Amino acid sequence: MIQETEPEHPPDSEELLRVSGLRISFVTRSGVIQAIDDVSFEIKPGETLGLVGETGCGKTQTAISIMRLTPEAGIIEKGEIWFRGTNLAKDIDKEFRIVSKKNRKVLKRNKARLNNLERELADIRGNHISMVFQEPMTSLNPVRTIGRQVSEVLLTHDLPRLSNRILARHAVPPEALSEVADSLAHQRGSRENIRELVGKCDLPGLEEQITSVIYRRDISEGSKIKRIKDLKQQVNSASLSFLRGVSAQGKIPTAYRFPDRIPILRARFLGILEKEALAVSAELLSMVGMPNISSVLKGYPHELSGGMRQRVMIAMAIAASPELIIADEPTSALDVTIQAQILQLFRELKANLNTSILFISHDMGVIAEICDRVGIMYAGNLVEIADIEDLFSDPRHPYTKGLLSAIPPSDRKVESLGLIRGSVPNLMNPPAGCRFNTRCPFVFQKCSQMPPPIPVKEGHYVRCWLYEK
Amino acid sequence: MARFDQTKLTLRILFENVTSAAGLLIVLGYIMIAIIDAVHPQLIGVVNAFEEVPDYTNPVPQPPSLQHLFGTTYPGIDLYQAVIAAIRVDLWYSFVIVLAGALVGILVGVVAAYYSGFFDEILMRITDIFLSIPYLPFAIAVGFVLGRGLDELSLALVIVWWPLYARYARGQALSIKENAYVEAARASGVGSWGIITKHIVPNVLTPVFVQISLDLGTVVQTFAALTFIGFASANPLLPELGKLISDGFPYAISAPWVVIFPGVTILIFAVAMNLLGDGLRDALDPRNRT
Amino acid sequence: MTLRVYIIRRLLLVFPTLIGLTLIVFILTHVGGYQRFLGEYVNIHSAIPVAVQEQRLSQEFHLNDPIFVQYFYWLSAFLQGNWGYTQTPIYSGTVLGAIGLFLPNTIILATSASILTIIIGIPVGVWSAVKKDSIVDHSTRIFSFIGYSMPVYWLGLILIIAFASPAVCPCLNIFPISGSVNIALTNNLSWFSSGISYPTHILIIDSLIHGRLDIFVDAAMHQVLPVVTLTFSILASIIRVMRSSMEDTLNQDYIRTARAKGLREGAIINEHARRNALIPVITLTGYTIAGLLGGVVLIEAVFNLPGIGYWTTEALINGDIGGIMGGTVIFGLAFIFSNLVVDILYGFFDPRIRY
Amino acid sequence: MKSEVDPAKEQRVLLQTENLSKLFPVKGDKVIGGTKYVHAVDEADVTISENEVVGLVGESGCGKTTLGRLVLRLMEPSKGTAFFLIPRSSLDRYRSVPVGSKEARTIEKEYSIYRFDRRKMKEFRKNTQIVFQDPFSSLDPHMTIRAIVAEPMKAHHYRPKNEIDTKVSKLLEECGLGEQFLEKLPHELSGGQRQRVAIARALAMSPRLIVLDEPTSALDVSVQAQILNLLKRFKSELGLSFLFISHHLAVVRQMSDEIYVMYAGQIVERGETEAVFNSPAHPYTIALMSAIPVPDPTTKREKILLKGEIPDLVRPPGGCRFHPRCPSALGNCGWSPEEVIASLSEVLASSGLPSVSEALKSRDCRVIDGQTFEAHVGESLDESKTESIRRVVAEKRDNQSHFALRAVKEITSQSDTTGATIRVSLTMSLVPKFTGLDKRHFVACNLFPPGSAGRDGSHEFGGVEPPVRGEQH
Repeated sequence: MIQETEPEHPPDSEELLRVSGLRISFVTRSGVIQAIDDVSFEIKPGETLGLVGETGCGKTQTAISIMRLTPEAGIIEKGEIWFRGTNLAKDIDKEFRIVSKKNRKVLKRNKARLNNLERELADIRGNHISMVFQEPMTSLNPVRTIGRQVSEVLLTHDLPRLSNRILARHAVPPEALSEVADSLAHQRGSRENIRELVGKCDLPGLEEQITSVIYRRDISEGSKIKRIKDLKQQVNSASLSFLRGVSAQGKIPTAYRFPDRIPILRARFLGILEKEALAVSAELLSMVGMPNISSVLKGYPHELSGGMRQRVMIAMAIAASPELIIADEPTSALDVTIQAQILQLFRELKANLNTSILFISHDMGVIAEICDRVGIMYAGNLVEIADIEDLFSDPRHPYTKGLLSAIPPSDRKVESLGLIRGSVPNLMNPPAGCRFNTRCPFVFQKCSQMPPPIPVKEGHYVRCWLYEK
Repeated sequence: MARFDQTKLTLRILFENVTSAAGLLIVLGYIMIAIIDAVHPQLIGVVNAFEEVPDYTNPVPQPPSLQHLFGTTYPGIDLYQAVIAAIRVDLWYSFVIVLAGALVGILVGVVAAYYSGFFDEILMRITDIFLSIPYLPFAIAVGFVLGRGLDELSLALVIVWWPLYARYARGQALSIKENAYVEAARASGVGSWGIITKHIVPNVLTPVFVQISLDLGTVVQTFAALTFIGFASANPLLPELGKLISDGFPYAISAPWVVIFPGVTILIFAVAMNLLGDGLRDALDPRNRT
Repeated sequence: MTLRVYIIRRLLLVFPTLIGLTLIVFILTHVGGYQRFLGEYVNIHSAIPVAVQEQRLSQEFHLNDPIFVQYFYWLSAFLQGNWGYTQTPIYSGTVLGAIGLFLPNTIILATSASILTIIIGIPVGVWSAVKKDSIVDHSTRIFSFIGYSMPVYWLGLILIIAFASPAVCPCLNIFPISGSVNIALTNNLSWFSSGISYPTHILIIDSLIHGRLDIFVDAAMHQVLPVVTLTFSILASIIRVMRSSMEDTLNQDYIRTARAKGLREGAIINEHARRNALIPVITLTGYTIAGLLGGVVLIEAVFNLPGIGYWTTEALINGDIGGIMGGTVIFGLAFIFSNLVVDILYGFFDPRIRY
Repeated sequence: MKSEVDPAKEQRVLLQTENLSKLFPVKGDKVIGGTKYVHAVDEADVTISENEVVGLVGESGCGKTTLGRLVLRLMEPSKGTAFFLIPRSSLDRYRSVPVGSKEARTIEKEYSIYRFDRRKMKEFRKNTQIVFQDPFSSLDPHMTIRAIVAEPMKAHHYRPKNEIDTKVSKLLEECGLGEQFLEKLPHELSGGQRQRVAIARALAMSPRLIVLDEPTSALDVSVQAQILNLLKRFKSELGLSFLFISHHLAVVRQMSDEIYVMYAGQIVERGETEAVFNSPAHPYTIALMSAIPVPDPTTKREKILLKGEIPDLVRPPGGCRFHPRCPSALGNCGWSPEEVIASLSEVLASSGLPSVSEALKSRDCRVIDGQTFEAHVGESLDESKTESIRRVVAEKRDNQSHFALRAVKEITSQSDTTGATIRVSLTMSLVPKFTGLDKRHFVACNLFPPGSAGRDGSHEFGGVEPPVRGEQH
């Protein structure tokens, strides 16, 4: 965690994301809610950071502000969001300003400023940072097929990849394929040795496709081999040049923009890519453990259970293989056994894709199972952040302690649960200084000022005067 | 006192929005005029608020002048007085129509929603049938059978209108019925009647009220429209906006004012009513109350 | 539930409604009482004494039987196409004959107006929702408010004044303001008499059939003002609904998801929002159609076009029960079937309905 | 004979449900009729004694909420009944006589909450109450807190009237809400405060039984702790009984003396809380417990991941409803021929017998009865081929995704002119019945057939039948 007065500079390389001094307020009819104040943290590549806190502590707002999806009423007043050397909050004017209920104009200006950033964001969203939302029931478009919803991510961000796949299949000699298929039919092993095995028969650009077929969970061994044999695809010359163009330019060549509007021609150009995108979507869905995929692709969200919809959301999130996935309470709406399945899925993804994950949850148990580091949020402040074992073994902040003691243990029966007296303050006029001082058992007069993040251990910071050296 | 705060909040939101505030004021103005018409029309220069005063000496419409603010219409009726007097008639009938329709509708709708099942089915089919005829032709037919006076006409409109409210109230009641507090009331021994009166109706009233305010404009229009196509011929001298327009119809081209003024009067009221209705809807929408 | 089942269910729902419609009309025709009903059929000028006629009629219509039996006979007669008789200045004869003559014009008017409404209303609504609180949005809202509150027949009159009154400006006298064609052109035409053209009764088509371009143009010109008026009267409500539902849709979670996927704003609006936003519009079309049909009555009266509405109004003024009932039935049928179509469309639009 | 005991003195069961079942009709996908039924609750027997907290756990859609509604007669059951304050003797009598017999009906008339007349119903309503999960829809937005809490008293004509107000403020005080809340409207309160109001309302007529339907699921951990402690206090101070419905096992463990585990509308395990938690017997219970995320990163205990999802209760699986997901299903757990066909054809496809697998998939594979099906294969099947099929089945049957094969009893084939007919017969499936593992712990699972030894080996309780109907005979 970084000091409050952070000079503007891109973060050092081993950080993927750095949020510093974030401050967000919501302008409502009855007043200005200071939802988030001075929140700072960073995420390293491959790391999973958890944000825990109770309703209204601002964890979700923090998360979606990283993608600049903050709802209209919300205003980022201050702070920087560095992602791979770009500041996603560069539109925020630096001088410190508190919006008041009066100047509703701020909202409009806020929106206008964001629009200038739109293009940059569109490239980041879903591509480098993707998101899994809490409500699987409402987060999918009810009138679009699952197939289209998943594949549109690829069609927006990954055109070259799609066309390269087709080109590779076009180039490969069929006998080579059957050769591989046979050799695979007999021996089997980890991803690595399958890769090298495929690599030996040098099929450029096909390794990934073949391995993905091998790792399909939804089809039987026999048909897998068959599929590999059938990978060969002939593409007619017209489409070929189109595909080459796409791979070269990374987008639909301008020359083809018009023909894509004509249905018959479309089938030959963009149509191929759309088909391919569907194929990739199928692979993605099998990665997230979706059964009978072919029918799901044609189906609509309301035909799926909550767990399955969440799998679809995850498939969309990993489609463009982003560096960071933001998961906002992805399991809170699910049953325990389904939650276990989804958490398992997240672990697998961590292992296979080694993307960073920002995992939001109110459930300490879930956090403990999946995170490497965890930050505790209270009333818009990040009060403590530490490595997972560290935080659970020796929590420092009074709120963290209270929170942990309030969790009903599942392994034994206790007489009464630990309590935090009082209730969360109204963030329209939060208590001065440490926002926990209204409920804190150890409160003393110094608590009327906001404590800085105080290091108590390597990578363990607490915002509490009790630990001031 | 909490409730009082609620009303205050409602009004505040209503007045934050200029247009709806304007709507409210205009509507109040119309109501004012109607009342004055009823008690002391001379105040606003109306000789007789209950009957038009024809002047057969020169029946041809005269253009607006100082002594005839809006000019005159056939047969030599002072348009200003006629229009002002007509406001009373139209407002009165429209309010009666809407309120009567809403009353019947709420009653039937809520009861049907609460005792769902067979009764509900029947009601839905009936309203289906009523709603399956466009209200204007239907009103024509009913009104024609009942007779072509204004009272018969408004009765016809009530018959045409109540199913809309029944539908609406039913929908609202059904969603309210789903709330846990209704079940909690049952669990604590509150009888059906108690639940309907204490829990469902109060919660239905608000949205229906909004609906009413949105409908009033339409009702005024429809009412005037029907008189325009020849209802209200029972009493040829009754001041009524639609009738005024139809009286002026033959002179429209040579003397535009004879149709413009009555029409504008309707238009303004309808616009104001819609603005007000929209404002109310926003003001009572929980999403805007936080 | 599959789409097919949904459609069949919906079709089945039509029958009770039809029964209801006929029942209402039957009651209306008979509530006036025995005499009034007979009055519709008795021919005073005939040689046969009235009493005899009445007696025959009461046998023919089983007026001495209990009311539900009468309904049964009435219904069977109705289904056999015996809808009674109408006597108005513009037409006297069987109700069905009148409908055959007047319906086509009304259909032309109504359909062209609704097509116009759709192609204007939906884009405008979407646009003003997307550009919320912009000048565009505000002006659209003002327009829709006024349009929504304007008495349609009055608007017609205003247009007439604007395009005909010398007081305004003679330069505007481009569109004819009354009737369906300039009489001068149609004098002693074999296929045109008393405002009705043959064989299709739709002048615009007949004129082409008989190769009279001048009449075609003239008739088309006559259609302009009525169509504009009618369109205006329903356009407002469509825009209103479209705008608000588009606004709601844009606040849905799945739109946020689409943003999070990095879709361009255009794709979000056209591919994700619009279709969802259309669903409530479709459900509300029923009321719009009602307004449309109501508007037809008034507009035909104002522009005296020989259509169903005009005829019904005439019937009302001349106290002709047959005409009024015929009109009501036709409007009822039109309404029922247009709503049927709408609901089936709905089934196609919203996959959830099939479950 | 118990019947000699004077019923007034002898101890009574507060609430006892007997084979309580609820079917919800859902519109079928036919044009007319074709109504189907959701088996929401199926033959549930629940016993609640005075001053006891009974926990009811299960995942969403397992019917726990419906059961909660049923025992308060907020809906009528499709089958079975529930007794309120019934003397033991009458209960035993009722169980010993056949259903629908005259005597049974007289007992029902006296004690069954679904037969209560107006007066008795009012009394019952006085004695029972409910607290809902959603603190936002459970309070009428148009009523002040005072009115809300007073409502039950008004409904029961609480006398003396003038004391109602003082009682209201006392109740709120009890629930930790001060005077200043009396005139507030619900939306001015936080979720926790609302739930306190709901509890105060429930306590208003000092009932004997309160159904708590996920009372804390919508609340934050710290608030949940406050509410739970509050409820515990009331239980001990006022001697209340709770039916505590929750999906949150840890919470249930803290609250309840006895728990019932529900799956897909059926109770699969019941018993004294500690017993069940310390040694869960039913595979579902075990999986459910292993699935709870533990707030302790150091303990990385392996989880039992259930495959698939909760079944569609319109067509619930036969036999044990859990068998398709069960990690230790047996052959007799109720595998349907369809299930067996599906996984048989799959395993055969990937092990060199595609023709047979195709035949199984094809339409002319016909199910003869619940236990046999046969398919016609294009090519002839000699004994060795059939043997190899048997071998495949034998080796795949322990792969969890092909447990269905465990139901295969024998595979025969006879060749004919056009090819051969393969005939598979399945083991008789067995609907699990409740078995006693010890005095206060019962499980309905074929791993513990009736009469088998208790798990602790002590035959003392071996096969003890629980003291409830359904499982007798």
